[in-house]
Amino acid sequence: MKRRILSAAATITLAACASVPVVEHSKLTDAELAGISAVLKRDFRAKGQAKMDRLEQDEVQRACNLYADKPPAAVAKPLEAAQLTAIKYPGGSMIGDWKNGAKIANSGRGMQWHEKPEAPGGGGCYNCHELSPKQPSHGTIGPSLKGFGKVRGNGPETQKYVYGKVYNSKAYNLCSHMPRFGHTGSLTEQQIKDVVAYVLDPTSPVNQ
Amino acid sequence: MDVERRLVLKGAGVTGTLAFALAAGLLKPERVLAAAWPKDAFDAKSTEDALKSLGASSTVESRDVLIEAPQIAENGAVVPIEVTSNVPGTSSIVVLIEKNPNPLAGRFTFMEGAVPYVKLNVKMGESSHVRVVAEAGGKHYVATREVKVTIGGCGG
Amino acid sequence: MRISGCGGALLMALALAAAPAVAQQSQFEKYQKMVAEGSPVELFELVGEDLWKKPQGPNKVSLENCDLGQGPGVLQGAYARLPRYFQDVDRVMDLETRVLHCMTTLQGRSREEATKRLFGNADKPSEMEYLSAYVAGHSRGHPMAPGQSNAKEKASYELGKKLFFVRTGLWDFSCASCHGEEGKRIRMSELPVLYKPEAARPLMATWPAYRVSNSTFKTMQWRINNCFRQMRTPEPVFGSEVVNALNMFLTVTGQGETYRGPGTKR
Amino acid sequence: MADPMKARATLKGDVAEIRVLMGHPMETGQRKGSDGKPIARHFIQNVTVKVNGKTVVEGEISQAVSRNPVFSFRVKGAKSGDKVEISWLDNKGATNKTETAIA
Repeated sequence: MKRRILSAAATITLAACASVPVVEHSKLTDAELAGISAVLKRDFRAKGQAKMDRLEQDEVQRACNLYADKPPAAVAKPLEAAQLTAIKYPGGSMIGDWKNGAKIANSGRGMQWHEKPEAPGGGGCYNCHELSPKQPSHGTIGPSLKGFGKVRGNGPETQKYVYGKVYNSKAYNLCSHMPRFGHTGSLTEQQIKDVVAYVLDPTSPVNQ
Repeated sequence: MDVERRLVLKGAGVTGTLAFALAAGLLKPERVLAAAWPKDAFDAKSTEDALKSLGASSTVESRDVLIEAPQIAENGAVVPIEVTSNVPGTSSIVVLIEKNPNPLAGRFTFMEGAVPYVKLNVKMGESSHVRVVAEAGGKHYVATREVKVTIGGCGG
Repeated sequence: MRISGCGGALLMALALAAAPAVAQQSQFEKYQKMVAEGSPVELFELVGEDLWKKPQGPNKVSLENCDLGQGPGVLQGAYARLPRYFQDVDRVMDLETRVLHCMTTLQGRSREEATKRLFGNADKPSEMEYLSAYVAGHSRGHPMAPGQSNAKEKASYELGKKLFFVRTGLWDFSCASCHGEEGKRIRMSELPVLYKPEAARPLMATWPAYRVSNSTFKTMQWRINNCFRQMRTPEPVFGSEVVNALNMFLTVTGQGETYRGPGTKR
Repeated sequence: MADPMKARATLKGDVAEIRVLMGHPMETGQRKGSDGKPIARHFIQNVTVKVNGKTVVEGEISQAVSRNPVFSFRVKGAKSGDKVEISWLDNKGATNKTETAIA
């Protein structure tokens, strides 16, 4: 039946399948990226805490856009190293309060134009990651982190790794989907420590 | 059926009449509605109390009461439920959401050829059993079904 | 479920490939099907009709002579052929952009007044939302066929395609960050891979839509705006080239599907 | 604008399927407004379906019914052209009704 409708409307739709080009995530040239940046700046307006500076492409976004999220190592490595150097680690233990970390992991709030800047933001961890087995409503964009601390332990190196990953995921994988929560000021030092605790603390439900 | 309710809702002109009566202060809305709507049953905090209030405290399970509902509902704001009673002589169907603060969601009375069937959307605060009670010949037949509720979305 | 054309064959292949996810998937499918069957979406078309025919603005005229691309006053199939190029403004417009244009030109309303409240809520849906429901309803049964012949239509598609993949905003997201890989979810919400026809077809054939999580009617301009909010960018201007280009890209990707909206979404 | 309402009735064999849509907020009383104050409970309590003037279904419902309620009912022995009339009454005393013919 559908075919009949299609053929009747063939003059307008052409062949429905053939006319839809296969879409690939293509690399951009400098000029193309500059053009898109200009269009974005023209067509967006600051609203609430979401100011226009958020459209400025930093070197990380730029490299990912130019290379379709797959920059060659020669491009990615130095940029990752620079991101890593810029991470500000807290002194001493990086394990905060996992109970507060659980709240941050569950909250998808923060940094949006309709929200008050002073309202505490979340990390939205569950949007993408599985963590506690008690929270079945979790996304799958990122890897499962269930039992992460049980497998990896919670020594100083692991603490530093998890803290760094939450602070700036791009230091480890330049075009990671994960936001740079510390680098962008989206989570505070204490909040990141609490998330680290949620992932690593042996008493956290993530590790039960 | 109670007579007062029939009077209140009878005839095409009733809306006008009722509106006039309300406007003229002849009737207090609460009084009209109390008569038309089993308040005690709807205010009940448990399924048992709600059913007791409706005179249906003793029920028997029945395969002839059918509940069609999704096992998992993505959003508790709208949970579609379709209910049919194949118990002969069914005169009314009651729908209860056990975990809701007031479990009774509705009672439907069928007459003049109406099939004991209703489809509606209900709100569910959390995963819960949905219980349906059909009344036929003064007896009450029950079926239950579990619906899990998840809440999606990001951005808080 | 309707399976047809090449999209359908692909869908089936995908369903087989994604076997482990099928149990969960089918449960949501049942929910979505039952919700769609019991949707109050028609109420929005009903109110939209009143608003379409209501004289408004300094010119005290209705929108009944609005030209949505098929000639003044022609509603049948108009939505299914949007976005498209409009010679009178020398640019590509989608449904809402064009309706806004008619409000300012035909009715003589200021853009400021007409855009004061574009996105409503459950307590008070917006005029634009009601109107979108009414107009889109007249395309049921028409195949989705956005404009693609004019140079500006082609440019709009190309821009939309690039925008779909561009990382931007405070959190470095692109549309593809969430809608770029098969079988992914945010929380329990399954994410359609929107640059692939098999995912875009059923979706674009059912927007605009009654959205259960908002308990009200939502439009494509809103849908794109709301994605950018969650991407932590500034706000895209209503009816701007960026939003139209993304809508064009998605609609072309989903073209050929018979329009069966306004739909109902989770 | 008054709350919209719409009904449709179609015959399948000798059973009429009646579908009705009602614009109504169905406030639970638990929701808070933008001012932080709870929004008062406001919901339809009674739904009446008539065919050719005779009441066939009486529904008593609570705030647990979803916003913008949609119901389906079935009536046996109905004929094409029969008049269907559906009305509601809410807890604030407001009413609305709509009519359709069985198609």
